[in-house]
Amino acid sequence: MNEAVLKNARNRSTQNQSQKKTSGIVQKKRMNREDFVVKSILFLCAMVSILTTIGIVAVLLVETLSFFKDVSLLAFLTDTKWTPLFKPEHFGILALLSGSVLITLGASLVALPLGLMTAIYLSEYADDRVRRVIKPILEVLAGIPTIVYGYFALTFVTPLLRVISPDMGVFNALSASIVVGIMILPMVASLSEDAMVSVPKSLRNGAYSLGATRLEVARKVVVPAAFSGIISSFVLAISRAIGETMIVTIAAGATPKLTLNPLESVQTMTAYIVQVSLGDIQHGSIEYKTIFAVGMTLFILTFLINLIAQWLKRRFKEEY
Amino acid sequence: GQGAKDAGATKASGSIKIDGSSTVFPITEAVAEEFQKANPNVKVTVGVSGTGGGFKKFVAGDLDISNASRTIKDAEKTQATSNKVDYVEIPIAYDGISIVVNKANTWVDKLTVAELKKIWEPNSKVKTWKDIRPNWPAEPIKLYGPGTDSGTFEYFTEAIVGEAKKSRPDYNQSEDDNVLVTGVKGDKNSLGYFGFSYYEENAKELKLVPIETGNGKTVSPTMETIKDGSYKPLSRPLFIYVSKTSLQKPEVKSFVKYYVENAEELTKAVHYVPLKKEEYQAGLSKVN
Amino acid sequence: MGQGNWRIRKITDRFAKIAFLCATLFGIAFLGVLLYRIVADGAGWLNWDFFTNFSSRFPAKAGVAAALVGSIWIVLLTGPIAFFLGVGTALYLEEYTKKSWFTRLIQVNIHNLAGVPSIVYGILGLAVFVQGLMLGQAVLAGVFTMSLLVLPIIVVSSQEAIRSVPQHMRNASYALGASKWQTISRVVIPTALPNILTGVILALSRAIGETAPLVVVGALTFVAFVPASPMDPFTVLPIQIFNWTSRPQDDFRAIAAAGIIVLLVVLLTMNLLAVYLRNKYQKRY
Amino acid sequence: MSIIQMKNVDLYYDKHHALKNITGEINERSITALIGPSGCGKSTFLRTLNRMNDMIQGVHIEGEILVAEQNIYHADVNVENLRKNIGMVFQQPNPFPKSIYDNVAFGRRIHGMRDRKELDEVVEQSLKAAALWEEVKDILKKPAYGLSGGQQQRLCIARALAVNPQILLMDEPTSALDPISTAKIEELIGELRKQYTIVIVTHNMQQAARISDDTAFFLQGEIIEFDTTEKIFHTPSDQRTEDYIAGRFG
Amino acid sequence: MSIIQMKNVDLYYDKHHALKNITGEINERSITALIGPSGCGKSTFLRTLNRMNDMIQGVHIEGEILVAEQNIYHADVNVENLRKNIGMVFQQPNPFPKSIYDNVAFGRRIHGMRDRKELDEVVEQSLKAAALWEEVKDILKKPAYGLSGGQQQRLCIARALAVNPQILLMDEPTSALDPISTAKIEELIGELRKQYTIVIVTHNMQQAARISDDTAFFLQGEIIEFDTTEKIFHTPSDQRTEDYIAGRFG
Ligand SMILES: Nc1ncnc2c1ncn2[C@@H]1O[C@H](COP(=O)(O)OP(=O)(O)OP(=O)(O)O)[C@@H](O)[C@H]1O
Ligand SMILES: Nc1ncnc2c1ncn2[C@@H]1O[C@H](COP(=O)(O)OP(=O)(O)OP(=O)(O)O)[C@@H](O)[C@H]1O
Ligand SMILES: [Mg+2]
Ligand SMILES: [Mg+2]
Ligand SMILES: O=P([O-])([O-])[O-]
Repeated sequence: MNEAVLKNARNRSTQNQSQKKTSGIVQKKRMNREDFVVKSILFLCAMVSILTTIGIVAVLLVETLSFFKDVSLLAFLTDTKWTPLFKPEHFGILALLSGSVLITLGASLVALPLGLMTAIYLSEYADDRVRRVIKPILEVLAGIPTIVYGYFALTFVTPLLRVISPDMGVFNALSASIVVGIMILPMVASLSEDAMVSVPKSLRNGAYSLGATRLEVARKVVVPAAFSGIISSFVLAISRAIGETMIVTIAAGATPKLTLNPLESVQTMTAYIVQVSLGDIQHGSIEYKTIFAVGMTLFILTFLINLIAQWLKRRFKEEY
Repeated sequence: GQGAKDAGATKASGSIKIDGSSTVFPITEAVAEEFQKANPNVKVTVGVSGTGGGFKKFVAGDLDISNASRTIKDAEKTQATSNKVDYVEIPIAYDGISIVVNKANTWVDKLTVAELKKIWEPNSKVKTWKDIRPNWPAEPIKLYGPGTDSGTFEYFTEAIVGEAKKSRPDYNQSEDDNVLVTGVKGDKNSLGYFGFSYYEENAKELKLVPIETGNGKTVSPTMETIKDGSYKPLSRPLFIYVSKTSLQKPEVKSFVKYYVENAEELTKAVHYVPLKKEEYQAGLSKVN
Repeated sequence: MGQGNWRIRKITDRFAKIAFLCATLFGIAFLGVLLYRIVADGAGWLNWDFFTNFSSRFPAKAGVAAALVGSIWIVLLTGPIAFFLGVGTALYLEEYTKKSWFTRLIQVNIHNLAGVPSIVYGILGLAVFVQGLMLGQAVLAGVFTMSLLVLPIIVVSSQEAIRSVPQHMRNASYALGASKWQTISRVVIPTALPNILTGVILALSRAIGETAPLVVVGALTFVAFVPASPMDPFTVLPIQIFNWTSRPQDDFRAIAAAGIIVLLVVLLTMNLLAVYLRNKYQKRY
Repeated sequence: MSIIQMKNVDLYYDKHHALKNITGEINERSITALIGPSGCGKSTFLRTLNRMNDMIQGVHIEGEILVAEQNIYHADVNVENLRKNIGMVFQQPNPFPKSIYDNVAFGRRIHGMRDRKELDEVVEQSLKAAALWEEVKDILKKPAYGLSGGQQQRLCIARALAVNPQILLMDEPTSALDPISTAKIEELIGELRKQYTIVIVTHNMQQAARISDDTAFFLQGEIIEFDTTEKIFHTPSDQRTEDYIAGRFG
Repeated sequence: MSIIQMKNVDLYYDKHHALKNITGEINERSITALIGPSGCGKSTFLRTLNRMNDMIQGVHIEGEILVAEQNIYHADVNVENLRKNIGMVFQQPNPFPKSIYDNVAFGRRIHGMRDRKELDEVVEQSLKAAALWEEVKDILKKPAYGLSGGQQQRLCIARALAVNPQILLMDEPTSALDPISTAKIEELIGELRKQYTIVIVTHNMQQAARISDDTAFFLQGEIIEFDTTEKIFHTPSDQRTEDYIAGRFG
């Protein structure tokens, strides 16, 4: 072994000496073009999302402002009816807002706990082989066209629910929100699971060796350490729920209504936007402009949700 | 027959862009399918971005043909003019609006236009069946109807309530007629309206409500009553709008001709109601 | 710490395990029922003609040729573009910037984009790609629109993935004289890849199922030819499926189910690669 | 009197046979040192004693390990209770991403202690026992990750001590510590010996010789020799043991 | 002849003053040991020499460090090249989640070596130099995470050696190693001294005494004494140095 090392060392010394003439230890920085190019490219990537936002905000803002030339902001915020396509016209965003809140809340109540529990099961309890199979299976749920979910809600879930509560409507927010919840479930489950798996094993070992049960390890070590990732998954999932249209349109109907009763038919802001943009309405008319006002409201809503999420992350983040 | 009459200009090539109404789509699709078969070198494409979305592209000059479940609006006309898009409007079929109730509904035999108006007008007092006719049960009435931006809604309100888009808002709306069918089927106290073809397909599970028109006659929607105009006032015409510039292209011209010539047969095939022969003739003359 | 405490903790643990398992099985059971219904409705309609035929007014003659190829085009092009943009953005945010108001702004922005309804992307895509860049109603316009739509999912999941790469791994690389980009490309990305891929799977799953934005951008419903290049007009499976389900005839709903089966097969095939790579690179450390 | 008995223990990582027919006894209130070259299975063996190997996929164990006469691999053993009573300190410091205080209080909290005063008391005692109190008493609420490597390791020792284990498993607990801290920990271990049973993996022959009562010498998954430290270090019966010890510097 | 010169180096972690007015010289082709109690700043100091502290947010450095007469904190220093020439082995093994082979080949690959044969050669030489070749030569394609702690640390040493550094910084490189591996590494360090400059943090006084030419004693961020190892260990000028050395066992 010594000889090998020596030989190796000797090789190196000759190499070093020849190297020394050309390059010292401390070299002038070469024009570090690579890092500059990379950084620029990545910056451009990031700019795409900025530009997209600017584009979206610009589109929304211009049309929204022109919308508010015709409709008073006060009426928009306080009227309880939303009938822009009716005579008499009402522009009370609350009726759509309550639909969005109802569906999103319901879907979150289904998806966040179930998704987190699934993630915990997969990352903390399940055998690796089981995990590798179940995770992609669950992810199929994210790829099923929403129209399928919609009909499933209408023709399977609703009748099931009506067995329990016979006088609920054929169109109701409950059925829609359950199914939206299922649709976003894999987003929560998969992304949270990833965050949990990334928590170093040594942390788990530390807790197990103190006599913690699996549940305690999951709750007190893994979940807090993976908090940032979990919140991100929640936000993505909630965003998707807010943005969902087809399921809601099919299973909850398209009836804007100021109600928080999940057994009634509602319409969400996004469903309304799709309805109008793919309908009979003449583009450029006041009725058409409503979709931008609604879109703007939605944008502000998701913005608020994101601010809360950011705050939560900063407040509870644990770095390892 | 499956409608594949001789398509004439088999040598035609090029592309034909069509977009617009979802209601008209099945007819245009049927025509396009047959025309395409006979003219493999012509690429016919049909989109479904709604009558409004279709017109938006049409008046900008992006389309050859726009499917429409209503006539073009003034503002759209203005845009067309400013973009130098000249067009012809060709009616191609009728869509009947059928009023239906649940199969288990034993009391409704017919409804008058006035009763329908009473049910559907804004601020309607009708909450139970009894509010319509005193001898009907005091069960709450559940209303189903199409979404507020559909042509059906606009036409129905105009015909029944008297002014387009005037309607009570508190009914179960859905964009999708199949969903309405499911709704009416699932609710004993339901009453709904939607496209005639959706009733036809589900006739066994729904109960059709005949309408008593002004002069005391009662009519149900059928191919015949819609076609001859006796199912008043609930049948509406469907159109295609063809750009005149596009009509100069031989493939578009032969397509439109083919469309009008075969509309009667193909309309029936997709469960819409064809126009009268002379109406098609009138359409054809606009093309030539 | 008497026996009582132990028993409660044990029972809680047991119960939790069962609850977690049930939660997992719930999703799977749901999927099972859903798939069963789809397959029961649609399997009978699957035959070779279904793959080679175009849209038709006769259920028996209707097929998915154009829609299938359109969907494949969309997914194959959206995948790489969204991956590149998404991972690039995530890297920029996580590795190349200090926390500042500007990065926080970008951050909130991206999260926000996730909540923008897809149809709004369609409206944007119509204005920017179809009309602005004059792409017309082509596959490429759809691809760009979809890429923007799924971007937030990839960015957010990639950011989390990159963040969970332990610092000591980066240190090891820097200490060997690796440049920043070398460290990122050879240590950070491979280590984060499994989690990035989860984002990609979810993003593409979304891309393959979307209808509304594509319709606005100009995807068609009746196309009787196969799009041969990204500049051709196109349709996609969900649009075809949507159209079929909205027909009055029952048979169309059955072939819609057959269409859904095809779509799911495309989705699974596409996920399979990502899942394979994910499993290959996934290591617990 | 022996508190732990190993009877023909074999352990496999999938196919890799990492522990081979381990048999022997560990005495109560004594310090047992495990020595041997890197990769010989010391850590693996240590983990069998509190069933931490359960966590590793593909591990398969044969044979019996009795702790206080009970086979800890029996189906109805309360593993959490076992681990509470058999504390462990790892080769690499692994504090939780929490504050220093929460790290030390962690074990007690999960075992049901809620009272703030009691917890304060436990935290202080444990940190003192781990020779860390003076350095951190003013920054108890700061994250543990701000500490140096050695401080982190002492924090982990404090965390293990906080739950009052009866047996303490230590996997090279002082390898990251400076002499002064090492001295303190060794002193502490000496104190603990009076009530506790300690099993310690060490690469430091002097340390083994200095603090342990018994020593087991591992080689390639086998126990070559297991006897009093006196015997192992002065009159080993196996040539390989002698060779290993002779090559000592540590 | 000195190759590294520190001139009034101060380092802050945000407000925490971790290195205070460090001044001194490190001789070429010699071994310099850094000793001192846990948390005194040894690792921090070591990291200033190859600018690894650049990676930590909130670090602020004052003063100058000259390597081969050049201030390495000058704005136009090529940091990557600096780090290539100043290798580093960390306190805790930190292999990449790659195969053993890819771990060792990593550095060479990023510096442009593509030829498979050459790489094979480098990998083998480096693993041999780090006394790991025999154990892993048949499992080069296996992930590095399957190795034991000690094996992982030797792998990290092999990885550092593979890029032919001129200066080698080692942060307690043998703290996770058994005596046999430690002996091999020390032997290797002895060999390397002939051509290379080595700076090594160690908690092991014997090790410092045995292998180093010079020794710096750190206490609370300051260098208390920096002199030949001979002098430090036998006739220290500062009382604190004497106290620390006297309390030795390690
Ligand atoms: N999780 C694991 N999976 C597979 N093999 C493992 C695992 N952990 C350890 N091994 C193998 O088992 C053997 C014993 O490892 P162990 O960690 O017990 O050694 P050790 O004696 O503690 O070494 P060191 O002194 O270096 O810590 C080694 O060959 C190692 O590669
Ligand atoms: N990243 C950091 N952020 C803030 N403070 C730090 C950081 N790293 C180290 N410190 C602090 O700086 C001081 C010196 O730490 P350093 O790691 O250099 O000690 P050390 O001498 O190497 O100790 P040990 O022998 O335990 O490894 C300690 O008080 C430590 O808490
Ligand atoms: Mg070990
Ligand atoms: Mg240190
Ligand atoms: O799609 P429509 O415009 O016919 O409702």
